[in-house]
Amino acid sequence: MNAAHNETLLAIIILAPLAGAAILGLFGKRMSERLIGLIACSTVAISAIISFYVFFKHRVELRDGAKFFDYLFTWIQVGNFRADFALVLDSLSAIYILFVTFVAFWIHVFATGYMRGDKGYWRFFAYLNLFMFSMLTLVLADNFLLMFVGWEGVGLCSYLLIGYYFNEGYANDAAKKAFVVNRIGDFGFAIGLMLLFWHSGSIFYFNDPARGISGAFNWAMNQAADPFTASAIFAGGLTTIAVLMFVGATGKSAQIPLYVWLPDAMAGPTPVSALIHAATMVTAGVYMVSRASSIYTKAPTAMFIVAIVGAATALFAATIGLGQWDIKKVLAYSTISQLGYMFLACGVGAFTAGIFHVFTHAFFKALLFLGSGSVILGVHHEQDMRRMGGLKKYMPITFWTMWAGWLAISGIPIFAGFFSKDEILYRTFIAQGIPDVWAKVLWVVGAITALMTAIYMTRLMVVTFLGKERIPTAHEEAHAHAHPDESHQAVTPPGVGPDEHEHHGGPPRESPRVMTVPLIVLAIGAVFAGFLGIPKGLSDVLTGGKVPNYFERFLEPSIAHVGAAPHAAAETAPAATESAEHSGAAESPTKELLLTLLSIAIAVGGIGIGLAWFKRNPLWQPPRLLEQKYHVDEAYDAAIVQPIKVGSTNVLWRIIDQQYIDGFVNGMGTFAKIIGGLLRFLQTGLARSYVAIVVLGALVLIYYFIR
Amino acid sequence: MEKVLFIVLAVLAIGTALNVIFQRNPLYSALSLIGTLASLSALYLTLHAQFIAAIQIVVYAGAIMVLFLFVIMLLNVPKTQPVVEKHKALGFLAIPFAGAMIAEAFYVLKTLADKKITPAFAIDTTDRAVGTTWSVGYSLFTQYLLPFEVTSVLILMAVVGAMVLARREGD
Amino acid sequence: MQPNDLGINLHAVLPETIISVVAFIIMMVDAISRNIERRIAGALSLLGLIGAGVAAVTLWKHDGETSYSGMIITDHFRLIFAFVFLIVAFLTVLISMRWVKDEELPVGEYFALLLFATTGMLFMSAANDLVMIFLGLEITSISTYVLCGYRRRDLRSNESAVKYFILGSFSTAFLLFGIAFVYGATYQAGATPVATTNLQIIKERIAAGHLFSPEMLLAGAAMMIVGFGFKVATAPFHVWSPDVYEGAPTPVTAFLSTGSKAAAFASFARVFVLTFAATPLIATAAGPLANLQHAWVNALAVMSILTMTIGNLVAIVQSNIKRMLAYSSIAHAGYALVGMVALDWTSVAFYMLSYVVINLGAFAIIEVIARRGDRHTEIADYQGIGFQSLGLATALSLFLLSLAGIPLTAGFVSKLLVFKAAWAAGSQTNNSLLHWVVIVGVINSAISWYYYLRVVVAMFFAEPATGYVKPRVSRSLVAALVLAILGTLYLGVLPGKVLTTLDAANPQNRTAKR
Amino acid sequence: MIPLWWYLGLSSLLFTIGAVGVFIKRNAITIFLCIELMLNAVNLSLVAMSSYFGDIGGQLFVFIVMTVAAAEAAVGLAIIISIFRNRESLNVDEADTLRF
Amino acid sequence: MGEYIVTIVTLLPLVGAIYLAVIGRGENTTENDLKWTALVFSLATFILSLSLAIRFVPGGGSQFQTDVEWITAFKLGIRYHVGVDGLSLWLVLLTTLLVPLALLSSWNSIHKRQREFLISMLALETGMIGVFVSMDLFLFYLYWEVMLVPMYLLIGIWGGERRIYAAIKFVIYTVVGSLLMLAGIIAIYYAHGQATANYTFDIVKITEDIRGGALSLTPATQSLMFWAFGLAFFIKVPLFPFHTWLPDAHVEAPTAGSVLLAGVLLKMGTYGLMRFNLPFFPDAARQWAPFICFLAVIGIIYGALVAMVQPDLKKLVAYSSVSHLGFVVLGIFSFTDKGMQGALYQMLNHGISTGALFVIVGMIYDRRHTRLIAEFGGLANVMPVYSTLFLIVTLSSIALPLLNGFVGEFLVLIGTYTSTVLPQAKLFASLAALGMILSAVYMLWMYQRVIYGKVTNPANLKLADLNLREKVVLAPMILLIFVMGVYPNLFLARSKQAVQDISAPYNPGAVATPRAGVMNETEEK
Repeated sequence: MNAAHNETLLAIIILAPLAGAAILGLFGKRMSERLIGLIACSTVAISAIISFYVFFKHRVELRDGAKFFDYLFTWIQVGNFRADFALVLDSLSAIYILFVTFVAFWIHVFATGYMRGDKGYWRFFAYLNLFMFSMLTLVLADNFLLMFVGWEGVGLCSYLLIGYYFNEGYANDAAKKAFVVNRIGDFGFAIGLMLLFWHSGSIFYFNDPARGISGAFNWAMNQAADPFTASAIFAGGLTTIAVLMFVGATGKSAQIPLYVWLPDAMAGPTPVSALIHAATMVTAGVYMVSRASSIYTKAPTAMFIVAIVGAATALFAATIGLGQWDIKKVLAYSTISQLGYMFLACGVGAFTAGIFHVFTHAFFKALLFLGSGSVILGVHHEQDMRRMGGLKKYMPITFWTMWAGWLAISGIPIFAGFFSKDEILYRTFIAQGIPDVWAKVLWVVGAITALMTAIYMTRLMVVTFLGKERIPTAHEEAHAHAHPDESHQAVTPPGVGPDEHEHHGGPPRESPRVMTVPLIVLAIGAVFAGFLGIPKGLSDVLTGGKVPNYFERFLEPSIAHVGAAPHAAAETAPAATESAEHSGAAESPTKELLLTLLSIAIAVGGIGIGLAWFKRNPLWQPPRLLEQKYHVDEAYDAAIVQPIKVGSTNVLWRIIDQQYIDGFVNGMGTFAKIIGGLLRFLQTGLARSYVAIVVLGALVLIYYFIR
Repeated sequence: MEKVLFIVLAVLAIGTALNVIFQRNPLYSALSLIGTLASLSALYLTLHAQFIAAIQIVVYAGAIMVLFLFVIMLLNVPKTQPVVEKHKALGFLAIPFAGAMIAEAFYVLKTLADKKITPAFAIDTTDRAVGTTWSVGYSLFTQYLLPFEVTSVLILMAVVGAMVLARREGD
Repeated sequence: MQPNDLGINLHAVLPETIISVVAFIIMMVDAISRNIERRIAGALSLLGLIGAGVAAVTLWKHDGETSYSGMIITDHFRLIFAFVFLIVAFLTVLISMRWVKDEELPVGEYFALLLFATTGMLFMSAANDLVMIFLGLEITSISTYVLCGYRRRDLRSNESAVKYFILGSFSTAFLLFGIAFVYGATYQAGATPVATTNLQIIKERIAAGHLFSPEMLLAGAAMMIVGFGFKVATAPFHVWSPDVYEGAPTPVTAFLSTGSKAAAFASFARVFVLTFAATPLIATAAGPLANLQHAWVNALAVMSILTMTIGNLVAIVQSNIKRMLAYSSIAHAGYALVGMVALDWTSVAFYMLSYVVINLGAFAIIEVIARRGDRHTEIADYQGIGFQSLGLATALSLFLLSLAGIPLTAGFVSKLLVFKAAWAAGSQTNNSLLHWVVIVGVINSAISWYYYLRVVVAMFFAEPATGYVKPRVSRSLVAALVLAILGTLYLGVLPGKVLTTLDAANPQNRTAKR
Repeated sequence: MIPLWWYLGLSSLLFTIGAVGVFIKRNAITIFLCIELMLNAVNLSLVAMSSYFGDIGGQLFVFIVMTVAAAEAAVGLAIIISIFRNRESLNVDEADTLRF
Repeated sequence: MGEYIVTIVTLLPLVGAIYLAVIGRGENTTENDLKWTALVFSLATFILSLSLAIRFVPGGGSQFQTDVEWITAFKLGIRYHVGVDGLSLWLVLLTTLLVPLALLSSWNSIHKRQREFLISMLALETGMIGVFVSMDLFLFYLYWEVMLVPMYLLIGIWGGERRIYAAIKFVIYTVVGSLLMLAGIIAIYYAHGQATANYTFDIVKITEDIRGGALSLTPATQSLMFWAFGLAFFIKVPLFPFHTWLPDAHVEAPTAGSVLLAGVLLKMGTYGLMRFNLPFFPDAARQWAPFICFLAVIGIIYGALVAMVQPDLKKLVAYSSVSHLGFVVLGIFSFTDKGMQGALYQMLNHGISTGALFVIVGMIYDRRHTRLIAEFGGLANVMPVYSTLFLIVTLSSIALPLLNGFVGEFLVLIGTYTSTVLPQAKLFASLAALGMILSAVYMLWMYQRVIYGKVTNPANLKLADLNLREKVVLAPMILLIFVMGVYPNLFLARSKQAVQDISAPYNPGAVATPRAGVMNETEEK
């Protein structure tokens, strides 16, 4: 069990996309679109194939907690600080690379169609491949610093891809916002990392005797759990580490209060939204928390915070999602909301459930985004749902695949989302380590969110695909599209923009095969992925426990559990104390079943409400507050951005720097000049006055001598 | 007796000296200074410094001061020349400065008051005593030979200098 | 007293004799000939100076000999400074050769006076008796009074002369009174001599505590400081120097600000560092010497602070380059005083040596650019000339930066030496005032960069002023410049040899060894 | 016997008068006269001490001082003549073009 | 005695300068000849200096030493002692690399006094290298001061509108500091001489004697000397609040001057801190560290905030230097090997990244003769290659992992964070980490305003993309940005020993107290 092995293939998983990025970045400009697409997809395909190969090759060992290292070189070594460029494959990272590469591959394929004709085709795929490299590095890293490399790397790619349409001011703003907000999170992450290093003397996850490395998790496992008090947050121990790292997660995974970048990030091309801002990157926070589960489980306060923030975000984003008209914004808030779910799961100790939701979410949310992309392309780059409607007949494949995603996210049984969401709600309900009443409150929040999810997703489907066509004529559209800020921009170069190709022409139509095939594949995933992790209770009831929760079973060795005794895990990292979770007192199949039924009811109810409501009244005006996203952006701007800007300009620069410091410096010069100017008047030019000065000097001097 | 003589001469010297600075006309100042020099010469005699007393009269009063008078007459500053009364403030410094200087001098000198010293001329009254022409002359050509010779350079230089500055243009 | 006891030794005064004789010859030649003398006078002066230099070299091995009844001492102190003066005179002659012709001034007298002044300076450093110091000082002063007023038709020159004369004579009176007091203070009944102006005997008397009146000694020393302080231009006795330097003809200013200052420092050091102070550093016991040393060291330290500060601060606001350099030379007197208060003869000597070389170089260029009648001496006149007269501008920049104390030039090494000496002395004698002197000194150096660079700014950075015509540079001036540049760099890069010589010559070490 | 310090005191008084005279008088020649007065004051000190101590040095010094005074007078008066020729004035206060 | 390679590397540019001053005064010599001559000399210097890096033995102390008597008269004990150790090796290389690049970068942008410009550049190079290789205080001071002159000329003659003000400000600021340092040098020289009876300016010897206890100064004395030295370095760094000369100097200096100013000159300050302040005055350094770190942290945040709102590109980069150098100072005064290695690394990073930034700004300045951000916008449309390279440099500057900036910044932070000597180390590190956020803000905002968006200014429409020369200038920098980010051990291994020597006295027994598990101290490959 959990012996350290080597697996040199891991490097190829990350290096293949890197190579693709390098080739495309350096030479892509002169390549044909076909070649570019081929290179981009094939490198990801290589990663995917190897991921699958490695996974199946080692699945047994992995399930038993084995780890496979791939040491490339020592990156930084100073004194007792060491960071390797080394990869590790354990069950957690194995699952991650599987769905990441898989989903990513299909999104790449989709994108080859979606981006067709774009001037920056090569650039786009270079970024996308670079993103794959970063994401896989993040997942496969065997230490926190390398994870941070991937962490920042995906942030960079996100930045580049959000700002892909660099002629558009809003895209650039969104890109910068994304990067900066992520940096705020990284700030917390970095400090947490340093604190961890300060305590454990290592930033590696696991022991690796071959390299003489001791892991931080091994250290954490041996620590006593922090008490469940607010003061633990500031005590500088494990709880502090966990909270700080969670700050990083809130940035990357768009949680309150740092979620604001994600909706804006929809400025990027839709495949990007699908890949980065739905399926993979944004779940990095969840990955990190799960990865550090051995720390979190020792820090109940931090767990509690994670759960609260997760739940709050889930509800909060869901409400906003209800009020959006932009199809991608709806999905964006939906993503935030679902991420909140995942954190809720982590927060209540159900890491596997969280990861499971990541897994299923990757499929259905990628599907939904790609579907929306297909729609947007179909209606010629229109994202406002008010100008859609009745698209079902024009884009049947898109509709039906999205239909699968819709049901999945709403939590209709059989569909993937059902299993994961249900599991989370159940785990929340029976959560330990936090006050029971809080567990119930969280559950209620989760349930309400589930209801709202079903409602707004139904709204999306209804408004977009059903009902009357509201697609404006070309004339109207042109009018509606005339951005006020564009009118005065006299100089418009032959630029690159989203509106360049296939603009404003003809009725909506179905997307080409290269785009619909990925939709279908992902739809299949959205439907069936959930069967990998049928909750135990459900399984017990339906199949008599014959179908095990593959997912949980597989992930188990990589996840630590609340209350695991330090000594139990003394030898290894997150030990597979299988019994811990299941031996919980509150757990009973009946209750689980009951809750499952309840959640089904919620899902069905939500869909019902949505259908009833929006079929009749698709253009229902949502509350202004929701439409305006609670004015959070404005509040941030007024409370943070503007004060800093104004303060820096008017106080720091103009007053402190120029007036005080420079004023002092120049003042010294002026002072010297003034003194010099005064002293020169001793020199009256009058010989007699000089005599007087000499006499005075002599008198003083003589006095000093004879006194 | 000696003290009376000293006091008389001292008062004379101080009086004429003050007159030097109180006179507006440089001519009278110069004449007044001659009086001071003469008083000093007499004082030198009381100190048995006959040679110095003599050249005080001959060289100083006789030659140097005459040169002064000569120049004063030569330049013949018109009396009517308006006196520019700038910087009068300096005049007011005179009293405090003079007071301070005198105070300092007497602070130093009063330490000598209790030092009883018998003048050498009261003991040694030979014609080779200090102050006689012999003694001065002897020293001048023995111990003070070099300074004496160097004064020739000084004088030569002064002659050249005075000539350069004072001669008329075009010479 | 028998003649052979008198220590008559013509060899000992050979340099002085040569120079004064040459001066005399020049005047004779001047009187006799009307045409050729113009070139000959300069050449003769140079020859005489070289001859004096050779004579001084021949004296080198007679270290420590006194002659003329103790009036003259032939130690290395004297000779080192003699070389400094000879260098000053040599360079001054070189830079004046063309100038004096262009200005249509009496040539023979000019060089004669220059040489007489040099004679006086030589006597000042050679003097072992206050009489000789006084005499040397007067010879130097009176001849420089004349030189200041040499351009007779120029009001500024007149004014310069009259101011210098009044203040110079006035301060000489103080010096004289000081000498009288010191003379009186050394009275020791029954001793031979009874009272003295001989420095060595004075020192012995003070050290032994056999004093008629310590108060008189102190007062006398104070008044002597007034006199010397005037000559070296230390605050508050510096007041004359800006006016005089500005008004005097430029080569004379050069001579004044270097030669006469160095000579005054020679005597100053001879009297105070070697006579009024214990060797090596301080008399530990209380006593007249300790009191005196304590008093003058502290007084000079304060004066040095004042001097540096006033010099540098006022230099900042000057617009006339000569006047600016006048203040700069005041400041440099302050730095040299730092070496004095550290009782470090070597550093003072080195300071003077490098200072005269640099300053003469700077003034040489100023003279060229000033043209006839010193008309272009405003800094504004230097606008943009940098690239038109690249050589002159670069050389001037070098000299100015060296004055500011940039490494690799003499200015830096000399500053380093004086500061180092003062720091060491401060530590050894537990006198934190000396540390403050160093700190003020370095701050002042920083200030000085500002005004030195102003000239560089004007020359290189500003737009050229119209109407600048490249001046013609005579060969003798080029020679002077080359010598000055070489000297500046040599003393800055390889000061080792000179320093070794100076250190070996240091009379303090000598007495300490004995 | 007259104490030595009487002489010295007188000398100091004269010196002071001379010194004060230098900076209150405006006429160049008078200033010069005051300087001569100062030199004479010093001479008195030297002679007095020389005579009292029985050391000829002081008087020799006076001899030298007189020579110097003579030389100074020659040059000084020449300077004064020289400036007078240009300015037609002996007032030193007017010679203040060089200042600050 | 020993080798002369260091001397040759130091003086070769000077030889070039003299050669340039002498040759080809005739009309046959074109400006191109002069430029090529200068370039060849600087490249030769670079190639020679590469041999230093290649032959450098990582574990050793000062290497390639030349130690001959210079001015020993008067017991001065001044020696010509040069050598290269882990501290100076990379800084020397940085210098020799940046000079040819700077020359190339201003190939066509100097329109007057080409010859003098080249002479100044080469002379400056000698000065800069000299500062780093000097192992004698006197020699160090000498180079330190002399180097001012060419820089002064560079700003003053070839600078912008307010060049005179900037040049004088630069010099006076520096000189105030350096003269105080001179006082410090004299003081330590004297103190050392008194304590050991060996009057010497030799840095190595003094360092050894202090470390060995032969010379121990009282804390009060140390404090005074610490500040005497420190002020010079803090001004040069520049540490807040001594920084105001920097924006002016940067803005007014020509591109090549800015590159060297930011790339090398600022490093002299931090180098001096590591070379002198820490080894010489351990007690004072410990005592003042919190205060200095406080200033450093203020500088990090303050510099970033002020940089954010600058309308002028060069000013922005200048203030960003204040911020970046704050990290370096913080790292140094963390007293940990990590912090110092990070600081050293950050020096190199800053030299390359900021040097590249100035080159980049210079490129559009050459085209548009303005540096105002508002004048630009949408350059990505017309200058794609430029935009890409600019992006890489920007990212390097905001410390993106796998680019050079990250390694240095992170090491500084973790070094500071884990410092056991510095009080409130965690607080300092945490505050400093804010700089990470802010740097992203101002750099990306600037990048966005210049590069992204539509071309709003017609003047920008016909801008040509980079030509071959410009690409050649940026290529080595970009390459280094990657290499240093991916494989820092190449550099760290060589500076390790030097840094340990400095940090060890502050952390007695630090190696022996690993907190968990086994620390791996094996030599990296």
